[in-house]
Amino acid sequence: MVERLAMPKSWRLDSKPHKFCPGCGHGMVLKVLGEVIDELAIQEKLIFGVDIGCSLLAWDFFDVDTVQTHHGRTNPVMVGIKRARPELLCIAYMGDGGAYAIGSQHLVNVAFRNEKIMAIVVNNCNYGMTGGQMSPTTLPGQKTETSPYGRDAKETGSPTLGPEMVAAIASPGAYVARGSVTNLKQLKKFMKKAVENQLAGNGFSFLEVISCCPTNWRTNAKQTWAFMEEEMGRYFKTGELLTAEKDEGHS
Amino acid sequence: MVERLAMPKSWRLDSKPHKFCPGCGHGMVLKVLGEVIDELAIQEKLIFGVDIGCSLLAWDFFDVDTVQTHHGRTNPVMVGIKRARPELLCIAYMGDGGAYAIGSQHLVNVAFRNEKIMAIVVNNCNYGMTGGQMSPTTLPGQKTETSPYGRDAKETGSPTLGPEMVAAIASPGAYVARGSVTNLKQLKKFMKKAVENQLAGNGFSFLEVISCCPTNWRTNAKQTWAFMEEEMGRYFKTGELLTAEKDEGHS
Amino acid sequence: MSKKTFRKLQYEGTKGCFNISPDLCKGCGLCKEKCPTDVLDWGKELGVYGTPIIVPARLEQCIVCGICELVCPDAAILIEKKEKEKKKAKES
Amino acid sequence: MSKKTFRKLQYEGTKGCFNISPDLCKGCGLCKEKCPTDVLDWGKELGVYGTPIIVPARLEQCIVCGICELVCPDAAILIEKKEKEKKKAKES
Amino acid sequence: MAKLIKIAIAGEGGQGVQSIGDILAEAGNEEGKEALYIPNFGIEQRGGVSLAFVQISEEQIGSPKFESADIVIALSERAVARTLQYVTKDTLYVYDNSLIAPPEVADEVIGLQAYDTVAPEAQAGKISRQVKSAQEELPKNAKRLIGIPATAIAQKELHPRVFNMIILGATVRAAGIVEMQTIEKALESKLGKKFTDNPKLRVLNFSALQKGVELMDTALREEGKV
Amino acid sequence: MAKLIKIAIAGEGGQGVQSIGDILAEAGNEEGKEALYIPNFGIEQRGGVSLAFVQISEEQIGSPKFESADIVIALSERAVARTLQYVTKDTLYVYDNSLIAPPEVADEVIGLQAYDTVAPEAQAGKISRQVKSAQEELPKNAKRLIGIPATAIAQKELHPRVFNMIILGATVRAAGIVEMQTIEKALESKLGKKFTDNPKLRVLNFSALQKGVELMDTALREEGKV
Amino acid sequence: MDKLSHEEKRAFMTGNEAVAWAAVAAGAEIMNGYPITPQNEIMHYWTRLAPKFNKKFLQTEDELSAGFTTIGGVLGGKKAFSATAGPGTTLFQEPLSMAEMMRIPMVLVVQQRGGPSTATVIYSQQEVNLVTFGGNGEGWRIVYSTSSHQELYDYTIKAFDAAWKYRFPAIILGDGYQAKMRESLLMYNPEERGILLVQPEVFVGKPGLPGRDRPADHLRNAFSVEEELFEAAMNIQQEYDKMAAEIVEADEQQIDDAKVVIIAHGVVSRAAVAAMNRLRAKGHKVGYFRPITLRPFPEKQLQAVAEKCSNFLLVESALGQLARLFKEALFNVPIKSFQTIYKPGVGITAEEIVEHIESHG
Amino acid sequence: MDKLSHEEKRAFMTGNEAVAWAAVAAGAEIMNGYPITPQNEIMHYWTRLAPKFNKKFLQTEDELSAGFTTIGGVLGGKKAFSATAGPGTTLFQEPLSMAEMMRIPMVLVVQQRGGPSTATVIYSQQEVNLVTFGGNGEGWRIVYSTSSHQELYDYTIKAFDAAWKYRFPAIILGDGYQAKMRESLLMYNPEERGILLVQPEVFVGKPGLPGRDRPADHLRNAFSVEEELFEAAMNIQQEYDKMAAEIVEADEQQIDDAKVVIIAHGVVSRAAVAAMNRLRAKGHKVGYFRPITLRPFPEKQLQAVAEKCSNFLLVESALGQLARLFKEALFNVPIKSFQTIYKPGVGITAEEIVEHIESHG
Ligand SMILES: Cc1ncc(C[n+]2csc(CCOP(=O)(O)OP(=O)(O)O)c2C)c(N)n1
Ligand SMILES: Cc1ncc(C[n+]2csc(CCOP(=O)(O)OP(=O)(O)O)c2C)c(N)n1
Ligand code: SF4
Ligand code: SF4
Ligand code: SF4
Ligand code: SF4
Ligand code: SF4
Ligand code: SF4
Ligand SMILES: [Mg+2]
Ligand SMILES: [Mg+2]
Repeated sequence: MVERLAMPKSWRLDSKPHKFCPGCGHGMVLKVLGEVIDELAIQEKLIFGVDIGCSLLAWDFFDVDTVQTHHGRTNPVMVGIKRARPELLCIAYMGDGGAYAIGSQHLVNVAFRNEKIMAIVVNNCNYGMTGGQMSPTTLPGQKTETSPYGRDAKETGSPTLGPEMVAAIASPGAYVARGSVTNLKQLKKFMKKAVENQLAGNGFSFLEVISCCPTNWRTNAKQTWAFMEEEMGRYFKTGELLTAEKDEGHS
Repeated sequence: MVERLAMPKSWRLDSKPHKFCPGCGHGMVLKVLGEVIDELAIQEKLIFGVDIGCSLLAWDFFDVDTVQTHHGRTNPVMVGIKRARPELLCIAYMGDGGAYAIGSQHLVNVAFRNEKIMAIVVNNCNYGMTGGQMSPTTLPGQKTETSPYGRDAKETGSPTLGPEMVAAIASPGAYVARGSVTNLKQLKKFMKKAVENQLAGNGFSFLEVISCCPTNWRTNAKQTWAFMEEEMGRYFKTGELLTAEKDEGHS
Repeated sequence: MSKKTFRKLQYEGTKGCFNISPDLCKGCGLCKEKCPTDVLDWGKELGVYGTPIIVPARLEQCIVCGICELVCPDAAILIEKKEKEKKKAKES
Repeated sequence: MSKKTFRKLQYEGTKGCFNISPDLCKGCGLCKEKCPTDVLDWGKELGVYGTPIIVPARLEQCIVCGICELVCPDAAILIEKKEKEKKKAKES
Repeated sequence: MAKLIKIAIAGEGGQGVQSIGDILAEAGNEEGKEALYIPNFGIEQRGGVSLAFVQISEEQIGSPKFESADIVIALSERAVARTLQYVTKDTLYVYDNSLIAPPEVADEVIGLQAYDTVAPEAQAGKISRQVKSAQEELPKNAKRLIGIPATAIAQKELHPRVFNMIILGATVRAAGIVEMQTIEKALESKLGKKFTDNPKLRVLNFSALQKGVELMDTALREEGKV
Repeated sequence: MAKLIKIAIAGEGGQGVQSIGDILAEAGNEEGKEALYIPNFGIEQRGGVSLAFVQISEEQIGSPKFESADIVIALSERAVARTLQYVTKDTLYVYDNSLIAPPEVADEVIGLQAYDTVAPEAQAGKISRQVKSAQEELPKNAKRLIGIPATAIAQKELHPRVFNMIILGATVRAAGIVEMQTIEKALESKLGKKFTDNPKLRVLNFSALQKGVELMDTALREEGKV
Repeated sequence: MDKLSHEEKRAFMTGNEAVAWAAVAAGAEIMNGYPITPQNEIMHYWTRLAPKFNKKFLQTEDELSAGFTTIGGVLGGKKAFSATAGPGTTLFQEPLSMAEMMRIPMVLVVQQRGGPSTATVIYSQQEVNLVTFGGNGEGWRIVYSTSSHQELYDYTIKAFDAAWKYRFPAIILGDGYQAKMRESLLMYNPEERGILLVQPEVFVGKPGLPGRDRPADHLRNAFSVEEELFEAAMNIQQEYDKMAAEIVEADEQQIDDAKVVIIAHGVVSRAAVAAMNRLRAKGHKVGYFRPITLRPFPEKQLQAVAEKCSNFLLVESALGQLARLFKEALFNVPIKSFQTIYKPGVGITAEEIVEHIESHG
Repeated sequence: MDKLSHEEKRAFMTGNEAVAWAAVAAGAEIMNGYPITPQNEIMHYWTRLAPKFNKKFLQTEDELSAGFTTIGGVLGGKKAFSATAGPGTTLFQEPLSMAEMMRIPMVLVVQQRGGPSTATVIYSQQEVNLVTFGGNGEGWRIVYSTSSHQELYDYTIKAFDAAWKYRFPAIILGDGYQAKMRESLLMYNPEERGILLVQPEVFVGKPGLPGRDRPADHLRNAFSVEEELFEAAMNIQQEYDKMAAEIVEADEQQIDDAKVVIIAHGVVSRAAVAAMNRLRAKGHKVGYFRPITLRPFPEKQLQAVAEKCSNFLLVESALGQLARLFKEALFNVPIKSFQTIYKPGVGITAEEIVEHIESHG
């Protein structure tokens, strides 16, 4: 018997195995986040906000104070906490639907206002929680429950490029990047820099993560990796889009 | 006695003099729009949607079918009409608050989906209708009823750059421009191109107009012009940000 | 359908006519500021909001450029160029 | 506070130890696909969802690269490099 | 004096109607009475009639708006039409019998009067009915009709901008519920800074107030009712 | 036969519980009876117990869920614990007395059974209580307890993937409310395409059904109750 | 193909699927919606049916947009609808309030889930307050509460008709159980049954040059002064009341000799009927009453019941939401007894009701 | 300086200004809001007071954000509030429903305007349905309906206290008239009056390492299965009912010998009292009753009135919204007569009430 195996220290054991599906990208993202929490020793001052979407399954994921909010409303709740208690670190964790559809007014205005919080968007190209409907990031031609014949870009538009949008409207001090669970080392680097950006009080930190939803994609492991690397990779380029200009002089 | 004087033919006489304040930029924008309606002969197939904001004062402005909607919701109402009746032309007319604050989820998603409607945002740097509160486009240092000591960019962010944002996320076929009532000839050119873009069915047409609100700015005529030309001009650059790539082969 | 009409005051200058409707002018002054040759000033007559209307106080300076008409948010001004002027304008 | 523990199966190879917890492995197969030397395969034992767990079927090929551990969404795998290996890795 | 006096004041946007109402009520409050002032507001086109409702009472005041006024002050033709509904056989009806005052557009405020365009949602209620002529429309059922040449007097003797101070003075005299001294105090607290900067302003405003009192006095006397 | 028969089926995510319920109800409907099938669903962690409620009746059916079942089918240890609440003294309680079937993860579906992970909000209700051992927990109040070695037989004699067809067969036999023919018809309409592509599949599924009937027959006979 | 087949046919399907078919049968042309459990499959089926029947679908960015694009569709003269639940129903109050004021016949299907807040995605009857009187207004909506797939089908058709005939927004109120369960229903083409579907009309974009051939349509929901609103409101209320008499619906059984009347609505009324039957079989004189329209509420019908028997047992999967409508309807009507079973967010079975009546009389 | 001066002082101001000062007096630390007439001046005054009293303000992108950032402020352990009206109150139902479920003591000021939809920016009592029972839940809120600036001040202070003591969202319900009119009130520092303000508590971000020094706080509003929600809901309802007895408030005058009792709430009750006094002066025996808490509703108090006199005249600037609460409270209580004056969106004067009673008896 063993306690943690490869689990970050900030993971809460009682809620493990976690509630995500087998092979769900959320697990990978949260492992990276857990490691960053451990390495930056921020467990005590972190407030983790989870959206409604599969992210809600993380409501008791960490030994970290966590608030599960409403669909699309995690950004404003975190803004409210951060402004009330600037000494805390606030991370809003949500899906592509919560961030780019129902919560997009909050996302763009958080970016406009350069709120000193961090937002993580787990982009799995669909509405996972509700059973796989089209989302703003669904790829052209991708079949979902509400695009049963494949997404028709003419009728329903092209996939949302979140980081590109945020980068276009963000203020100096903001950090904007896109990582992927297909490159976890890079993802961790971005995640760390994003957290550090908040620690330094520079501005809004935004990180999209290319992730997977094998359940709704109906993919096996091989197809899952392939879809992320090839299909999603074609549309969603990983990398840092904005980094804080001023010196990040934090502890 | 005279009927129209300098009024475009599409202006409805019964509601003139219109309901905007003396010196209000809305009047200039609507004069330009009226001329474009006349010149492109679209009065019969145009549906004009006005937001809640001072734009609502235009609910009976034209001899054009007009729907006054809710604050921020003019884009979706116009999308609904356009999708129901693609042969109609739909213009959503709103303020900076309606477009960039409460209706921003609609704006960005209309852009993502490349809806074949046109949106006009009259940017007067404040919430005119409700008596001059701060808006997303209020300039740094600008005093409003809710930034009585001047907008503090650190606390409340920098002015929203609407066309820049839309251009960053729009799809091919979209038209994006910023005009100003300080350059009415250019504004008319942009307005016409935007309408033509919808006529051609190319994609979303977006036009922001730098405008004035002397009532809430508490400016006299000289100051009004100066604020637009100098203060606003510094932040908001006029010009075309996106034009439809494909040939605009309309009638 | 609409039968509404508005009063019109006409001032004839050398290059054209300056028309203003007191039923429309709200006295904002935007035109006055933009006139390149400082033609405009406040008149005695009151406009629709009970404020003085704009009049071409120095009509002789008017170059019928049409800027005042262009900027008036209430479409209260109409500049009519004289035929000659129009031709000239076209020729140049 | 939490006292929960998980079963661990340990497989000792030449370069290091491969540890897997049947209480955590959900049988997704992501690790299996990513192993660069095709070490992994399905085992007999059942994991937490009643599906076969991953085992290092060809452990001898394992280069303790840690990729399988890295990608496992459930933190079910732990790769322990042997001391020597670690040093070597550092030196290189 | 009645325990409760209800005053409705109406005029054009630029005539300073709200200031009159506000200062009246404030003075009532200053004297320890119950006072309530409420403007009419709505989504409005500029140039609508501006209405102010004031109640001053010895006791708690009921609803902020009322159906019948003890005193109605109408400062423009449209205001006359707009205020007819508040007139009963007990109403003292005061109107400006000189020309309607053109509000001046200028940048520096002399009195409390100014060209006060307000944002649409803060605007006083409009009247949509077409108004013919004030004279025709003057209420026939009022207890007393009193014409005050405030505009004329302001222009001739003082300054157009203190037109509303004349009206205020007249109203105070007619209502008899607050002391002129308290009104002056209220004015002082509103415009104190301006008065210190430009002591002439104080004189101008206070003279206008006084003029209003006198005009009302005369009017009442002429009608042989005081 | 009773006018209304209520069946609760419970098992692990991969055991095809919902398919059993669905086909049962569909067959009931096919025969012109009133039938109602409802899955338990909620925001769920995978691996929760999957529950299906089926009612078949000659008349209109009341509430979609019920408190006491005529037949309970429990296919895993956790399912046993989860279904205790539906057992009364009139309940026929059926459980798998072989090992719990490991659902197989593979890409090609043989029967209706599959490793069917569903999205969280479509997931059957979980059980949060800790379960000890099924044997300990088997209901003591049921009318009859019947163990069927479905898993073992499926693995030994047929194919692990048709485990749920055995269960379906057994249930049909126990409930006696629909004809086996109708079940076969329902299966045919669900899997017709697959059956045409691979006729062996049809044989496999239908054999499993038949096997289930026989197992139940034997079990009932062994208990000397038929 | 843009019409249903002409044959009536018995189908066995989920409630969500039934709604999608019913909308087709009702002549709905457009669905705009945002996913939420437990109504998702309505959208799933609609998107599959859409190309076959020449219908349109738009997945919007949120429920506000779903509501306002649906309004847009209606303004364009199309039968447009949406579907939602829970927090989505909350957000739908904004477009609904505009539809109430502007007399826009939008149709909305609500499959109730647990509340308040996100709560559960499963089931409840906790959205009664919201569908009847949500919004900053006076509840000018039509609300049909259904209890079976057959009714989901029938009342979806009725809702479109009532909406377009009377120009009020109409809501079909189901729940997660009805949404997800499978049972039988008879599907039909209403026109084949002689039901003349009300035809939609265009609000904007009529033929002719506005201002010359016809007045322009200027639609608004904002008023300058109080009196304008007062007039508009009194007018709409009057038309609502007039309509109420024509569309109000209730169901009742075995009232005449009843000693207890069970009150329930929606899916719970099935348990009520079953309980009544079981109790009758045992010799208990039990009756049942059920409002089908929750707005307008069948007041007179209920009052007539109370005259015959006023020992009531009210049963709902909420904390007194139906009870409030019930009490209002029976204002100043003397009642002998009033008992309740309130089970917010969970189902109610016939057994419970039987048990309650047997033990409480 | 972050406290009010210690002296009580008589002030003459608008209702909106009174609310801003009251919030300061109540110890409010944060206001997050979105502009809407007629509550704008609350924000205007607050932004002016904020730097002086070390308070915070955020103008959000919409009312949803105003509500959820306010919730965030509360979770952070601060007394946070917002203010809204009309369509804003509609949107506020989403955050309110979360606050109800998670027991988050957010405070909201609602200055009612005309409805439904955009309607007027002026005045009404048409948001009673929404503030009492809006949201996809069971109305777990506290609603104080005020009738004067003094009450706006007093009940703003009370609302913060009740919210934080009982952990339910609290609403101060005013209207556009109260918002915009100027009248006098006595401002005071509640602590100087011996009122011990309830201190806010931190929900998240307490000291100590979670998982080691203390359990982490895991707050949620979603449940997996029906039974979990049922338990939670019954629990909250129980605590709500317990609280109700402690905070319910009503005002009544001259009931004992009354032949008619006027029922009104909010600003309309002023007209009711004035009418009562005038009628009393003329020898009519008229009384008056007014619920101050609309949620929970003073049922017992009203029933006690009905026992003495049950000829009622109910008066409201809405189409029966108060009446619904009234009827529910008097369920199964026999009433002699019930008359109404409903004036949606317009003010009601004492004269009208007097007239009505004199002509209808
Ligand atoms: C107001 C509201 N509308 C809709 C829903 C239903 N809903 C829950 S999760 C979800 C989508 C989740 O998708 P995403 O945000 O991409 O997260 P994922 O599950 O894919 O990780 C939706 C639509 C809701 N809970 N609330
Ligand atoms: C849901 C909702 N929230 C708030 C308001 C109040 N409101 C009306 S107009 C307006 C702001 C208008 O500003 P903008 O959109 O910039 O238009 P402008 O008046 O400046 O032209 C606001 C906040 C409303 N009507 N509805
Ligand atoms: S549904 Fe998709 S996103 Fe949600 S837990 Fe399962 S795999 Fe992950
Ligand atoms: S308030 Fe400003 S924007 Fe509105 S009408 Fe007046 S000047 Fe124009
Ligand atoms: S036409 Fe040109 S020059 Fe003449 S008055 Fe107008 S602006 Fe001045
Ligand atoms: S711009 Fe027009 S309205 Fe303004 S002063 Fe000139 S003529 Fe009058
Ligand atoms: S450590 Fe590397 S080589 Fe070894 S099993 Fe894991 S992935 Fe394969
Ligand atoms: S990635 Fe983890 S959970 Fe998936 S099969 Fe491998 S060890 Fe098991
Ligand atoms: Mg997603
Ligand atoms: Mg603006």
